[in-house]
Amino acid sequence: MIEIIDKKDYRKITNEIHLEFAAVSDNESFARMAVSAFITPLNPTLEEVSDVKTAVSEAVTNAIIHGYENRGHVTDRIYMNCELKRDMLEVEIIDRGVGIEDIRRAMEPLFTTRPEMERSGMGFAFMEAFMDDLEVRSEPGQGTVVRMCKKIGMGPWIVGEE
Amino acid sequence: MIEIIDKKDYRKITNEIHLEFAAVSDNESFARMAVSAFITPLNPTLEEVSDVKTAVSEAVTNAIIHGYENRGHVTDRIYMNCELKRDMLEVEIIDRGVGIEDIRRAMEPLFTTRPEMERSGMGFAFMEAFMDDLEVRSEPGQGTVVRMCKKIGMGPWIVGEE
Amino acid sequence: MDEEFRIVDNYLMIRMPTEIDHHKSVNISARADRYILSKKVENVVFDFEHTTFMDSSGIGIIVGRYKKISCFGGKVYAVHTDSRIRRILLLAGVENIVEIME
Amino acid sequence: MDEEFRIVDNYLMIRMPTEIDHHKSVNISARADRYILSKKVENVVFDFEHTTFMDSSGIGIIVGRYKKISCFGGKVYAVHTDSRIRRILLLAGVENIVEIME
Ligand SMILES: Nc1ncnc2c1ncn2[C@@H]1O[C@H](COP(=O)(O)OP(=O)(O)O)[C@@H](O)[C@H]1O
Ligand SMILES: Nc1ncnc2c1ncn2[C@@H]1O[C@H](COP(=O)(O)OP(=O)(O)O)[C@@H](O)[C@H]1O
Repeated sequence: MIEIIDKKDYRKITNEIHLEFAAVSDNESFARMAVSAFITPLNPTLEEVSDVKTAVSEAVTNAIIHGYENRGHVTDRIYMNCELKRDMLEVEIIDRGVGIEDIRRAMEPLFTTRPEMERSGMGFAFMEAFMDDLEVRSEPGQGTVVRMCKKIGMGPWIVGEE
Repeated sequence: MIEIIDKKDYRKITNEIHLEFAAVSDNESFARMAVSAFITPLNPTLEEVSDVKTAVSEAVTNAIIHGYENRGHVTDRIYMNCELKRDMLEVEIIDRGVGIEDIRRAMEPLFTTRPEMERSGMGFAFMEAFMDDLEVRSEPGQGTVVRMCKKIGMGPWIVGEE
Repeated sequence: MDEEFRIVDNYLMIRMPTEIDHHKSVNISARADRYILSKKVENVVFDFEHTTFMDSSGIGIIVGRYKKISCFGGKVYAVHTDSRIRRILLLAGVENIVEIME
Repeated sequence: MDEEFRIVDNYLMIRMPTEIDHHKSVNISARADRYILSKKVENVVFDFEHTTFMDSSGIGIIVGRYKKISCFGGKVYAVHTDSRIRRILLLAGVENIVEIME
């Protein structure tokens, strides 16, 4: 942890939070509220807040039900790191769960290993659609890191498409 | 960190989050939102939510302006640990700032070392008034730990006094 | 008790919650299925009037109910959808199985 | 621009924000003092109609303004206070220096 932090260029970072929370489904809404509170000072549009909340919800849900196999142990941990470089939000969601064998296949729309849990296979597709950038790293047996970026506060210059 | 966590009795803990955030004043409202999102599943009364938000706001503000002397560095960190044992909330707010010389004096109502910043000296008094229990540990030069507890979700059984 | 679930003719009307995520979806699907199995329900109407947040778990609820009733000729509707909900339904490509209404 | 600050006769009316904490208080105090110094303001009215959260930083704003105007015989008022705001004002013991109104 310390090493990673020390390598960062803190002249560019305007705010940063690290969250660690239990992999229980109550915390899906907690994570959404936290990220939305974090970007509030940037004066985001409602659309931007929804986009970020949706993407975070997908990644945290995946960590809970896929990474930690939906077992609901309080000792299973999810880490969420949020960082602002001016108006650029970066969110990282990390679990130490089962990991992903074939990342490319996992990211295909409609692909899911949990059809019996009514997963739609659209989680990664939504993260891609709602954020500017998505990066997934994983190691079977080690866990998964999802990194997403989005420019916030485009405000009145961009008119939302219907 | 690991040692402390391993000593806990996780049969009693129903949820737990750890937050680490920059000691900048934008994060005062972030910390309030986070703790309020954390207790939401307990179905707290509006009064209880306000009480907890106020107490957390006081402790986090103190860490920012007293602990880290209001310098606003992103690398100065505040740690907030929230834990639920059924309906019992425990919140810890920790800084690695200047610490407190005389804790008893600091906790007296109206005592403040920052009158020029218009501090009222009521921070600790409010934490005591709004939470069930308050504990302050500090070491000059090392930092400060504020630990607060409150039972949540008394719901309809307790009628709020005016 | 179940005021979020109402039966009108052979339609099951489900008032969806403010926030629809995985945590909430488990409960909604289980309750809906109890109605679908026990009562004479042919069609399901999801009412999004009060919904301000939905992630892909909502898609799972809709597709799951569709699978349960479509083999008997039943239909699935999504009503009171705002632009956000519609965007999510379209992104997931479910417009062929759900009738989407504003 | 300064629609939160209005002058009526020699009263400065301040519409307090939704959430009053240390982050917000610095700005409110500074702006209020500009009016107190430059305009002919004798009294200050804090309007809490839109306020849903206040911590002890709010006490600092009120006491600070009181100190600036009381020596010239000015008074401080708190209006549209809900039970929560009143509880905080009473806890801080400022009822002798502020006239508190619902
Ligand atoms: N954090 C994770 N840990 C392990 N496997 C994951 C994780 N996230 C996603 N996966 C795998 O990728 C698949 C596709 O994920 P996603 O697109 O979010 O769809 P869904 O969650 O609906 O299955 C999942 O079914 C699962 O097999
Ligand atoms: N986290 C902290 N680090 C260092 N000093 C602190 C901290 N919290 C409180 N103090 C000291 O205790 C005093 C009283 O605190 P408090 O009752 O909250 O009133 P106020 O914040 O209005 O000064 C402060 O003025 C400060 O000197």
